[in-house]
Amino acid sequence: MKKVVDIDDIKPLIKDGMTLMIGGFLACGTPEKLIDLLVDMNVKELTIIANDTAFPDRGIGRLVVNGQVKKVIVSHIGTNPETGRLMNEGKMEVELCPQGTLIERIRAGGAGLGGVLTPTGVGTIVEEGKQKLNINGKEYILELPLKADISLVKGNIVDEMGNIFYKGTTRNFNPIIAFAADTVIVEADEIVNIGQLTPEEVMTPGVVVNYVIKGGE
Amino acid sequence: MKKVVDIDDIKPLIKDGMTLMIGGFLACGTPEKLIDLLVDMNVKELTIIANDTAFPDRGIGRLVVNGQVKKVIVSHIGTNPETGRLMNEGKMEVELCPQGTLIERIRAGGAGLGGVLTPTGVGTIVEEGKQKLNINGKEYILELPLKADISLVKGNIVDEMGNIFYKGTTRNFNPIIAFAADTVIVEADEIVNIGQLTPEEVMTPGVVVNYVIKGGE
Amino acid sequence: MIPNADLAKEIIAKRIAKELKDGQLVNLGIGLPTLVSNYVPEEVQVIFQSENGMVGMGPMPEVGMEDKNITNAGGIPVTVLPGGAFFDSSISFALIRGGHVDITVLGALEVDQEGNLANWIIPGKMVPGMGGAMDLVVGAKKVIVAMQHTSKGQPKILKKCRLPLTAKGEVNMIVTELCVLEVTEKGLILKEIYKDTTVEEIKNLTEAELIIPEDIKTMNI
Amino acid sequence: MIPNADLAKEIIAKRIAKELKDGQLVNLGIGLPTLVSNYVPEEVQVIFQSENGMVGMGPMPEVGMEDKNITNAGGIPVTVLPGGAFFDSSISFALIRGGHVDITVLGALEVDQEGNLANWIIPGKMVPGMGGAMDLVVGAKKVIVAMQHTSKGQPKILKKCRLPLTAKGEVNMIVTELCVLEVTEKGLILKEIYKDTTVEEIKNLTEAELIIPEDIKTMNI
Repeated sequence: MKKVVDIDDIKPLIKDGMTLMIGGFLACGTPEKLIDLLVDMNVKELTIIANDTAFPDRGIGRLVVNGQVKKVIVSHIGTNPETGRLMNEGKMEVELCPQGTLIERIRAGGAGLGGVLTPTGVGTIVEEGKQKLNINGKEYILELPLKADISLVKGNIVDEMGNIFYKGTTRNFNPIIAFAADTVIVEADEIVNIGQLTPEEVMTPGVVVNYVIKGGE
Repeated sequence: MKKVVDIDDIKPLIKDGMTLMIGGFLACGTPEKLIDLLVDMNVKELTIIANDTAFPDRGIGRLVVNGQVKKVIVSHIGTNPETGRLMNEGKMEVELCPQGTLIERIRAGGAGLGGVLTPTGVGTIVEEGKQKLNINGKEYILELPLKADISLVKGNIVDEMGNIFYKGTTRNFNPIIAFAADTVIVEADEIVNIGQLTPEEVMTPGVVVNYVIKGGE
Repeated sequence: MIPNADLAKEIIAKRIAKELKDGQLVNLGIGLPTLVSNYVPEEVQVIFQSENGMVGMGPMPEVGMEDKNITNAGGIPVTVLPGGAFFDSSISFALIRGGHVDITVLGALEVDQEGNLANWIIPGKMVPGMGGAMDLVVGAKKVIVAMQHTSKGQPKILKKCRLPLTAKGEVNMIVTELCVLEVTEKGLILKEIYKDTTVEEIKNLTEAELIIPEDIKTMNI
Repeated sequence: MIPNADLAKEIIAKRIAKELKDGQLVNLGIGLPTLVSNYVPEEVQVIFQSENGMVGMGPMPEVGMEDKNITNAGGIPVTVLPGGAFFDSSISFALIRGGHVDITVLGALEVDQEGNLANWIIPGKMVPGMGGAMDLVVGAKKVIVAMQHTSKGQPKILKKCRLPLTAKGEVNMIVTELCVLEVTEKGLILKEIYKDTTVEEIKNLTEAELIIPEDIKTMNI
């Protein structure tokens, strides 16, 4: 159960057509070295679940620009014109989901829930094709869980058991996607020995993490 | 917006018939000084939402023994024989809820969700009277949100803005109930100046906390 | 007389700043709403939330002092004030959807007399996505729309939004460079007007029906 | 010959300990299941979860070394091992319900040949509540029931549970002092029997139908 591996050991895990969740908010808290790996491998037909498609030259945006993405499920694409262009040309599918709903759907996937009822999107096109329920006189949309084959997480300090500490606003989607995939890979700014993170400092318990790789400086 | 107050300032907030959420798991992480206050005030007809009814001489159990409770919504009453006795005599209502469902219902209340779908309890008496939904061939129970008038939270280190750090397993229900009540009162082992908790150490943001009182030693 | 764009933004931001009360938790959208933070009175301590995962957001750092691990919802480096806190997106939106944010200030493409808001898509033209806006508008206790009164001379305050909605009936207040409107069950009430305009001018630049009370105030900026 | 209670518990705990694989996340119920931790082979590193909010639970502290802030799901002071982590109840049950716990070991009042389990209530007599048991049984990848084969001589392994259920069809394995049963779609398969018992004796003490394969093993403890 040695979790710290070389980035090359990750290669066999990633295949064309997979569904990946990737951490980060406009590339803050995105594992750029794992993105490098995906670009180098040139895996295709990916479905990406993440907050946004970042920028053409940063984060998830690079996968979009490189034509590796079949579909994205995100809350925002405005900072990456390439996403809009590919969408308009019918070359990439874009499912837009309100940010709070998206994170709840991922959380539901990781927590074994069958769905959640949210008031967000009621009366908008977001409710199209979805079941609505009236609870105590108020309308809610039933939003269904999301899961992935692999989650790519960025952590600042990660111990050898995979326990993760996030700095600042890099946390965002990372702790939630770490529960929602069959395989969880963490890119660490810094890898420390077991015991160097106190049990209270841990924000994602290592028990959900499969592999840890060392990120860039 | 001075949040640190004397415990006597709390008295006017608490009234007969209120619904209270109280933190703790078998009295670990329960605000005992606030329980003292409730016992002293002898407020009656309370509805208590919590993990359990603890022990006759500790935590929430003391309110049960003192006859102040009309109803509890909990996952477990086995450690407090008085709860069972009052229930059997028809003197107190007990709504038992699976622990994972209970915490999700409280979370839903605090997060503005209309409910969650859980597989827990399907095929048992827990599903009685509840709506069931079939999602992708699997059955789920629709569980509805819970909210309270007041949440009584126990924190280990709390700053003057109400930001909370919990040690060990005292965290349990505390961060979740802190989102789910109109008024949130925190009993702190230790009160520190603003800035002494780093933004990453904060486990419950003070923006949801209304009052902080100093707990026992 | 319609103030130019820069003055318009200043008027709007200054007026909205006066809505903020001591101790409130406030979320400001990207762009014009962000300017509101420049005009908060010193004696009013508000806490700014950023939906990517922070309360206690401070001003932008000085050049060279940026921390790439601390950004706002626009991806721009910011600072965190003492007493601030970081959290993940599920907690951030528990705060937002759960009614813990007192005020959200957002821009708009269109807003209407039923309190409907459209600000996330122009089909076929511009599809940035809704980001956190739909949750903010549904969840915040008070929703303030901050926008210029017209777009290329065309009204943006309509009888009924024509663009796809961000949320239905959730807007509480509209602040433009010309006036302050309160959204009520009866419709839009003209509460205040800018000193250099008239009720007539506002009516001409507004498609929505306006309720004109007798005691209209001059916008206090 | 039925082993006495102490020996029975030891047999059950020892046998279940052999089911644990290196790296697994394991939740042990209060009482008999807790004993399993005493018999985990040294070369097998498992991580114990406690549903009140911890992974990496260690043994009980020495007398005088208790920390009242670190307790297990029975409210008893325990320790946390290096590499452990604390979290709130919503995350604890996200782990449990979300399928992140590999094995849960629980006691039972009754279990039946359809994999149904009853362990939380005897109406009118004993109503402790389900605590986290319903979530654990539904969520864990593998559910092992640890219990003595009979209660006061009466079978506890039934054709159909009579007490209110904890969960429907979720049990994978039943370990008693007499045998190991695997729950399959076809019914209960008798996989192993204790050295001092016979298939006949087990049949006599079991209400459920048993599938008796040719290659029954002796329980390896």
